[in-house]
Amino acid sequence: MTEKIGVYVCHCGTNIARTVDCKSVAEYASHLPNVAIARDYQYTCSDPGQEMIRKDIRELGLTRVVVASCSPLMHESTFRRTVSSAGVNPFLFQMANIREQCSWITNDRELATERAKAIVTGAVTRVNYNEPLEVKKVPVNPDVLVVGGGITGIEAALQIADSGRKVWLVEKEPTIGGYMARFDKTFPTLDCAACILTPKMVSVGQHQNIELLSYSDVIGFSGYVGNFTAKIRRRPRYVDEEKCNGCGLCEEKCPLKAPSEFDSGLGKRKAIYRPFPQAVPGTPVIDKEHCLYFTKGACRVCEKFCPKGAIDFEQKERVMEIPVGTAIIATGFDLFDAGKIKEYGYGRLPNVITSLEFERLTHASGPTAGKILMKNGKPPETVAIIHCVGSRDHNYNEYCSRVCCMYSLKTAHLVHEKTEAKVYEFYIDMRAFGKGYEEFYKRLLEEDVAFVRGRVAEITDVAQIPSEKGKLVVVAEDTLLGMVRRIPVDMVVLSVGLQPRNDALDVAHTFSISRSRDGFFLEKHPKLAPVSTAADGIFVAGACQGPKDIPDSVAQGGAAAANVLSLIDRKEVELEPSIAIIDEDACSGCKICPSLCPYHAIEFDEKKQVAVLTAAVCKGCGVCVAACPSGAIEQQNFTNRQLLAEVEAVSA
Amino acid sequence: MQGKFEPKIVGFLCRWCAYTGADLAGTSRMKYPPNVNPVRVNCTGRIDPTLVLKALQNGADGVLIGGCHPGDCHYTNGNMKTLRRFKLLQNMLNQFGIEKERVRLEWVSASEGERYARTVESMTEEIRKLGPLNWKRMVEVIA
Amino acid sequence: MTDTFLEDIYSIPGGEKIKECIQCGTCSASCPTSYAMDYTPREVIAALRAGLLDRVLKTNTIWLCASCYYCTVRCPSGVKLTDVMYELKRLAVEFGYAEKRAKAPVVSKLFVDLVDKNGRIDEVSLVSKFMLKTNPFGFFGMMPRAWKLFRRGRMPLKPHRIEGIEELKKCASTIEVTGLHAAARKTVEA
Amino acid sequence: METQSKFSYYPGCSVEGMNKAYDKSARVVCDALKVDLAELNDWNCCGASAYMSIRELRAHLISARNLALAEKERKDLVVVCPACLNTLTKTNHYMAENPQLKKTIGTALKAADLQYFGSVKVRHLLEVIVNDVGENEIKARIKNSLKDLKVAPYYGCQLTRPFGEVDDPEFPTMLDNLLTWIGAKPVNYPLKAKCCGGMLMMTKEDVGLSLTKNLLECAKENGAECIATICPLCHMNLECYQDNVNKHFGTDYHIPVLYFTQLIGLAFGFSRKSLGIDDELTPSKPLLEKHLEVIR
Repeated sequence: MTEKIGVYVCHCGTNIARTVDCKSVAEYASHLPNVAIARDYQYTCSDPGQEMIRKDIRELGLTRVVVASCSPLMHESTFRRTVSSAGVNPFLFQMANIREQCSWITNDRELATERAKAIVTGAVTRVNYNEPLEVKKVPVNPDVLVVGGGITGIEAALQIADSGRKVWLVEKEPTIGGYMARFDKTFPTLDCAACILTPKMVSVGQHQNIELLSYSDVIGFSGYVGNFTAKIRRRPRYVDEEKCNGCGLCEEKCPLKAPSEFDSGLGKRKAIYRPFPQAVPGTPVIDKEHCLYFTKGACRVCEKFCPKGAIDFEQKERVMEIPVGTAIIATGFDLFDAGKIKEYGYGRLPNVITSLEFERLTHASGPTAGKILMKNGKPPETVAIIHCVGSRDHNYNEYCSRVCCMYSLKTAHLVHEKTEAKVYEFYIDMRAFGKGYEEFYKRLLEEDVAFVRGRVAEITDVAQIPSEKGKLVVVAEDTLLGMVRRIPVDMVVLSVGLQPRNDALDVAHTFSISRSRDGFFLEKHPKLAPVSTAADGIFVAGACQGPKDIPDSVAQGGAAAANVLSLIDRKEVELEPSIAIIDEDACSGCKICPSLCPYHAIEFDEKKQVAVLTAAVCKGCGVCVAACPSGAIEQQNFTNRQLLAEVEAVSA
Repeated sequence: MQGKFEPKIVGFLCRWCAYTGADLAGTSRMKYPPNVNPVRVNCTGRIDPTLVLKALQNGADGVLIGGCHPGDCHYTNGNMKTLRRFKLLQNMLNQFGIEKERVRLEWVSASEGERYARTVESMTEEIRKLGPLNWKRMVEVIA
Repeated sequence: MTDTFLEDIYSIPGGEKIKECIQCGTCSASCPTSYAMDYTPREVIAALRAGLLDRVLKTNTIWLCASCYYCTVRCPSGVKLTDVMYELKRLAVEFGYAEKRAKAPVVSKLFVDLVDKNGRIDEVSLVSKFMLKTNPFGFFGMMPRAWKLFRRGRMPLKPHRIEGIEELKKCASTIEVTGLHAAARKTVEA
Repeated sequence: METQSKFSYYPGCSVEGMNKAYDKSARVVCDALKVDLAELNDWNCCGASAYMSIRELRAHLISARNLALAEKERKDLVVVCPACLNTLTKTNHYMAENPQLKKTIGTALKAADLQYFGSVKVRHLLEVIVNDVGENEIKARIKNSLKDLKVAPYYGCQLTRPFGEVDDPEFPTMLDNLLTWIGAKPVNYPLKAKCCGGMLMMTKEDVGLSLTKNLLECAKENGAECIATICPLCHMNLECYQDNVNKHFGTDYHIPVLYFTQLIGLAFGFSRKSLGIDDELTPSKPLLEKHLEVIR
């Protein structure tokens, strides 16, 4: 029976019509073999547009449909639903992309139209050979993996757990809380970070639906949407989480002090320690690098004093495999290494510190109990705050880190509040884009911080005039005056930017998701799918996708949770049926394909002497198809006939 | 008259990287010669050399294979398998006397719209210089 | 003509980068001599982009650039400002904008003449010519140091001429006028 | 020990003229270190910043001639003057990056039957001595310890800027290391890579003097007994203009300034004469007598 194909050329308003003569493309298509009807239409994806297609299917008895419009990544699913709602198998539909890769790339109307015709011909020819396919439905494992226990991961985990679903929350560090736990106050409201964060941390720790795996890393992730398996390495704490009651006696008794990572090295902690008092879990961890027992073979004081006998020097690394249906990646960010900008003297000039070090200084439970002090223990009389350190700079990170302007204002406020110091703030552009942010900027103006519009060129301890002696001289052009100023100060706070974590590449590989040019994880669509990724069932949230402040990170954590929950509540997901099929009769048993399959979906059946494929495991890459010397393997919806037809048509 | 010649290029693009990258180029309104007819596949690993030959035989002046950067393949290493096949393919085309510039394998990530645009641009120019591919003549020479 | 000048700046290697200048002032504050300039380097770029050519070409700014390249290595937008300054110097000289009393253009011209003549520079003729041109009295003022140097054999009096000088001239003649900034030259001559 | 790799040597105009001592000491030291420097035949002026300020293409052309000559020799080009380093390297880079430039210069060079393919690497002698010769070879030749002579290591601008290929553009360390190898004590010298004013000393003396003064002041403040230089122009400004600085600012600096090659030479036990020492206007004799075991 001959096919009746309907072709619909979309104007997409003027997006396509501006450079492609849609009318003539439709006219041209109408003469292609088996084409029963070809129309051009303003917005084919609109309701009337879709209705038009259904109507044609009903009235003209179309058997196959081609829509020439945007990228299949945009609307393929839309139109598949359209045709199937009118009784045509969704895989008898073919999309022709004449927008992203045709109308938008040129101003040459003639060429664009020619190209559009070729692309449509390809789709029409191909659709002739498309076969009706059944979409395989698989159940969704309702358990969720959340990677990263910063504020984003915490928010996501709690949202999901509260809905009654099980969450595995994996955190690298000994405690959750991330950067936010180390901050003092938060802009623009100035509420104390700990006060709003720690309650959330506690409920994570106590939540019956959250399995918290701290001091652990995800080292493998396999499977497909709804049915993944996460491989997790649990590093030894040398303290039994079950037995430990977090009394802290061990910490008290431990004789050895080491610099505290949590305090950015400004303070000390013991060799057995909790990063900070409200850590979750409250179980301490032994730092093997410093612990006397591990380094010198003697001590075990903690063991002696532990009332619960929770210390276990024999503890070994464990690897566990966890089946989950979905995953949220919230691995956060790294701070820019200020030492890279030599002319700022970080690491060379004692009182040049980073904004995070400042947070610890000003934090009530920090190394100075909240006092802002210089290395000599005296409070500064003048403080300079420097924006855009490592950001908006082609030598380092080209992007704007988005949070620095606001946290710099916060820094200024805290200095103003806690000291008598005169505060200078050096900025390139003041970016106060959020709710209440501009107001916060106004407030700081009123607190008469001296704002200097200019990027700091260098910070030097070489005095040119007596008043500069013994000071840090900040050199910048006051671009509003057109004058270079040398401002002597006691302390400089570098507002360092945010950048992708150093292990972002590994994480991307583990979960097979992409990264954008700046190295942050790539979302499916910057506007319409900000927390989805190209990999179904895997979501990204927070600063691992790009610099974000706390409100935005929390919002994304929630958004990712919502995405996950809607997936779970669908109970089952449809799998692209574009998997491989082996024709056992044609298989020559050459054993090439089993070795090629990256998922071990193909095994060799010694009895039958043929290759056998496990459909559920196949992901449809097609490697085996291309490799099979006897053409015994086909890929559904990408059969040789279909592809050859398309290729012949477009290259003719 | 060479100026008039518009090369016809078939582009086999993997849906995860190159195809998405190509979409991005369009979305960001980058301008480049509209000489590529994209053919979407899940993975470059699916690309059977016969598909490339078919394209050339049917009148394409060049073939662009676009996949994920090494290590970024959504199917772990399909792109690497393509790389190996590609080498063989090139030798074979070489024996047909087909210039190697006509068939290219390029890694383009989903965020490299610019890279895709520039690739197509340079490839189109190169092939424009080479002129149309006369497959029949080539093959007759062999026969 | 403004546009031609801008096009001209863009035409030097990396020159188009000044389009990306974010006016942050890093160049000015990195510049060891900006304190003595009429306009800071950043202002020169602003003026350039605003098409205020007189301002740009008449300033002492361009002649105070000592080519220390701090601006170039620190610029967050990758502007090769030192090179831009060279281009501005050339334009200023070429089109007679250069401030009459400015000494830098004079010494540069003498330098070029000497190189074109001998293929090498001998500091003695360069310095003495320069002093006589710019400030004859100063010339005697510096005699003491000159004498000391001479006594220490640090004042060779006969300039060295390279053998290949004629060939070098031949080469040079091929690019007498075909400069990257030929365009600008034409507009002015027209 | 076997000979280090051979180089074409490009002295540059200023060491031919007022700064012979630099050239002299460089040759002596390289000879001792078996660094084979063969002077590039009939080299011409690199053009420096002055030529670049008048004619761009010709400036590149005259640099390119030197590169072309060196390419004939199939050797890398070693310079002692960072300004030459900068100018020649710039032409090298820009010709590689910019086809139009390469073409224009290429056609021009043809007029002298020259051509340049871009294979030559231009290197400063300091970098060659530190990287190619290295610590052990140098320490092995010390005959005359500098007895912790406190030296301000002064790099100036153009060794590391703009290209930053051999050392950090803001805080280079190469010379510091070299000085410790020969028994001297490099003092903390935060202005080590700042500008001395260069040609401005001629064209805008007040600016030149104040920049040079900053350098002298900083050296003194940090307890330097002398300054080590790697650039003839910096050397000129710091050394010959020290009086003028004193006159102009009412200061009283008497800080000897020595080329790094002269310091190496002294440590190797060569005579002051053979290193061109005692030609300077700010005498170093008293200091050296105080410091050196043997003073010849």
